[in-house]
Amino acid sequence: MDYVLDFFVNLGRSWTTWLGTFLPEWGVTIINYLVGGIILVLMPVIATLTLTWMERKVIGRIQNRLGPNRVGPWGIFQAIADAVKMLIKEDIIPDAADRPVFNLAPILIAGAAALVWAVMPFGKGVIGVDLNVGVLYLVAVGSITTVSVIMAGWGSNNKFALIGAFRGVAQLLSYEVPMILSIATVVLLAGSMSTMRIVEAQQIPFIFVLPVAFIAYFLASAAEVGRAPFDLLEADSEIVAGYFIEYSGLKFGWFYIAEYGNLFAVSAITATLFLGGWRGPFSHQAPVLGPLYFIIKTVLVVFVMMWIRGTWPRFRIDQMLGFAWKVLVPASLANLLWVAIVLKIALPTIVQWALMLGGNLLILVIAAGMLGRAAKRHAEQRNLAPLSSGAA
Amino acid sequence: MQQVMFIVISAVTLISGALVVTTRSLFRSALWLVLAFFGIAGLFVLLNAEFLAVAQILIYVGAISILIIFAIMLSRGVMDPETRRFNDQWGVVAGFTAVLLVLLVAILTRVQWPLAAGAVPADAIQRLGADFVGPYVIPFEVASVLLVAAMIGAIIIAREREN
Amino acid sequence: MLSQYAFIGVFAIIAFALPVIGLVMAWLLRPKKPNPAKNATYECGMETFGDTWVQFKAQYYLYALVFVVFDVEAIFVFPWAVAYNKLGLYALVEMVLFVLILLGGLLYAWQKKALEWH
Amino acid sequence: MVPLTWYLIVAAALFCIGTFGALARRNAVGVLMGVELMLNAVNINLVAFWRYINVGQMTGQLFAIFVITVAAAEAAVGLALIIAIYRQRRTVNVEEIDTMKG
Repeated sequence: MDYVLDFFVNLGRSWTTWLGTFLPEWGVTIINYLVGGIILVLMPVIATLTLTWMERKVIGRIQNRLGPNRVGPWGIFQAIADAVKMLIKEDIIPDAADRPVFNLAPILIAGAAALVWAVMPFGKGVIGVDLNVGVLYLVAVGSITTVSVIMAGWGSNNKFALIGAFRGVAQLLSYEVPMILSIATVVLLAGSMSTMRIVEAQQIPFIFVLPVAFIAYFLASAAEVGRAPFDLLEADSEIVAGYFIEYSGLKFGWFYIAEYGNLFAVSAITATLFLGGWRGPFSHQAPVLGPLYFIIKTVLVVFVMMWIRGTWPRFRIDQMLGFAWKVLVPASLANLLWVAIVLKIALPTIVQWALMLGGNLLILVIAAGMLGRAAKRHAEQRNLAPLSSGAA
Repeated sequence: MQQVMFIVISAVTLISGALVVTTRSLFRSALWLVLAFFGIAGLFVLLNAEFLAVAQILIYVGAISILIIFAIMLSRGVMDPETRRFNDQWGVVAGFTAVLLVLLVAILTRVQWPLAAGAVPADAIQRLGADFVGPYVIPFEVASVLLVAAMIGAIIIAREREN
Repeated sequence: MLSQYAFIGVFAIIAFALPVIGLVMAWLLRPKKPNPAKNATYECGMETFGDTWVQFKAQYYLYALVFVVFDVEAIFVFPWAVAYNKLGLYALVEMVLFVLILLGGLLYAWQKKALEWH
Repeated sequence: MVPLTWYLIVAAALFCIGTFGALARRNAVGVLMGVELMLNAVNINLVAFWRYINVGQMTGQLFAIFVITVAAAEAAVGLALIIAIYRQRRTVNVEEIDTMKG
């Protein structure tokens, strides 16, 4: 019974013991690294195979359609059919391309999407490696993505691709700042950068204490992975398909996999930082439930992102960058300072949390009010009818 | 094992460093620069300075190399593959740096360093944070002023004049 | 600690090897029939004219500039946040000062319309 | 464990490579990349000395962080200058940017 309660950790222990019966210690280490690594590396691929199907179904329902339903029951094999197609599709490299750079970009972006999973806490003791600098590692890996976006744009030697890459990088950079600041707020409250300890510090999920940080992180991560309403990178009507326009076949496929892998990863990070990660009812008595809670929370976040995509129109690039710098960054900074102030007031933890929540709500109201004023001013300048009067 | 890792990582760093200064295409040499930054982050890890390794990737790869690539693209026209990479005195400079390297190595291998073995403190990152606001508070605040000053200056310089 | 990073190293090798393996597989499986029209630069069906390396607006550089400042700020904020529980009130005051200076810089950039998209 | 001297030699080599780039490159951005390499070599030295000589105190790492900060500021201003010069003169060749020459 005890074995089942902490199944994953015990399984790992039994596996290591079993390997130890016929392998030297270093051999066990190497095998464990390889097995763990391969499982984690496959996460983006798994995410792509499942999430593309889920996304089509969800968006289909929102738009009053059925979504894929031909390949397999409810179309669940659609993603596999797409994968096969990408694998056997002809690969076109434009003559003008800077070949090594062109070919390297998809490899780097897919590798970076996989690297994130090394520090993801699936459950108590179920983690690739619990780094001291865990969350900062996540941000640092993200910078590989930025470089590969530029490489793709440059390597293609195509105007659209280069413009797309520039826009993409401007977007990635602008939204990385509120992302870093809201992560810093969580680190401040948890007192550690290790992803595992951040989860353990969440006696109540941080979303109830730091809603501003949560919203800032959620929106920033939606922009980082290029989800609607921030999907300007591939605004088909404006710049055709963004920086990966010249890619075809599996090279395009790796961009696609990186995109969905990153979507899944940022949702998992959101679940870890703000929704309590693997914590849930009885998760301490039965740690085997941890990964289950973690996956449920992650898929929930993914679902909300899809919901937003299905219902919101796209931002313009100026609106989008302005939103990051003029709303999210000041709000996150104010939030960081407020949490720091409250933590230095000697009060019971509960009262501190309540104060933080109160301050967060105040920041939220102020930010919303300023946004509303800006929108009104904009509407007056352009002589647009205010939304409330109902132009339609 | 550590020695092997050290040799591999420093070979990567030095080779990509050499390619940075010799590659004709500036964009590619910026990419080699990124690889060199990763190698240096690897050296930091070998030195047990994990926070610095992550900071290295975050700042150099994530920010400075992006700035460099943007500047390369903004000052285009220099991409002409026919242009020379080096200026006229590159031969002299090469000789000078070679002599410098030999001198440095000769000195470095002769000095008796006052080595003090010790374990890396487990709370190294906390100590860093404490030192920032403790004994090093002046450089800490000056860093903030420096960053803002650099930002303001660079904005003024780089802005396009509105006619 | 080093063993943790040994795992990261092994993991990084696997992570970058997987796309390579995939591409090699695709290379074995896919057809290869290039022709000049296919290999031309894609531009909505028209012939490409001019150089790709058209000059870009300095605006992009300004965003990167403000980003660099806040990115560097992060490496100061994170150790401070980790150590914060053990520090006295001075830690708060000093960080408030640090952030306010940066905020001043952001406001300046805002005022100078460095954050506007022209 | 790797001897301290190895790190110092690698740092010295990187510093010399950077110096060569800074002095011999014609393109101003290339010069700047050389300077970045030199600053990184300095950082390797700082951290190596921290690890081998004064591991109890964080001074070496702290200074490395300040060096990174200064490098970021230097890159930001330097590249802004290069962009501005390019806009005025249509060149970033350091041999041609010599208006101050008497």
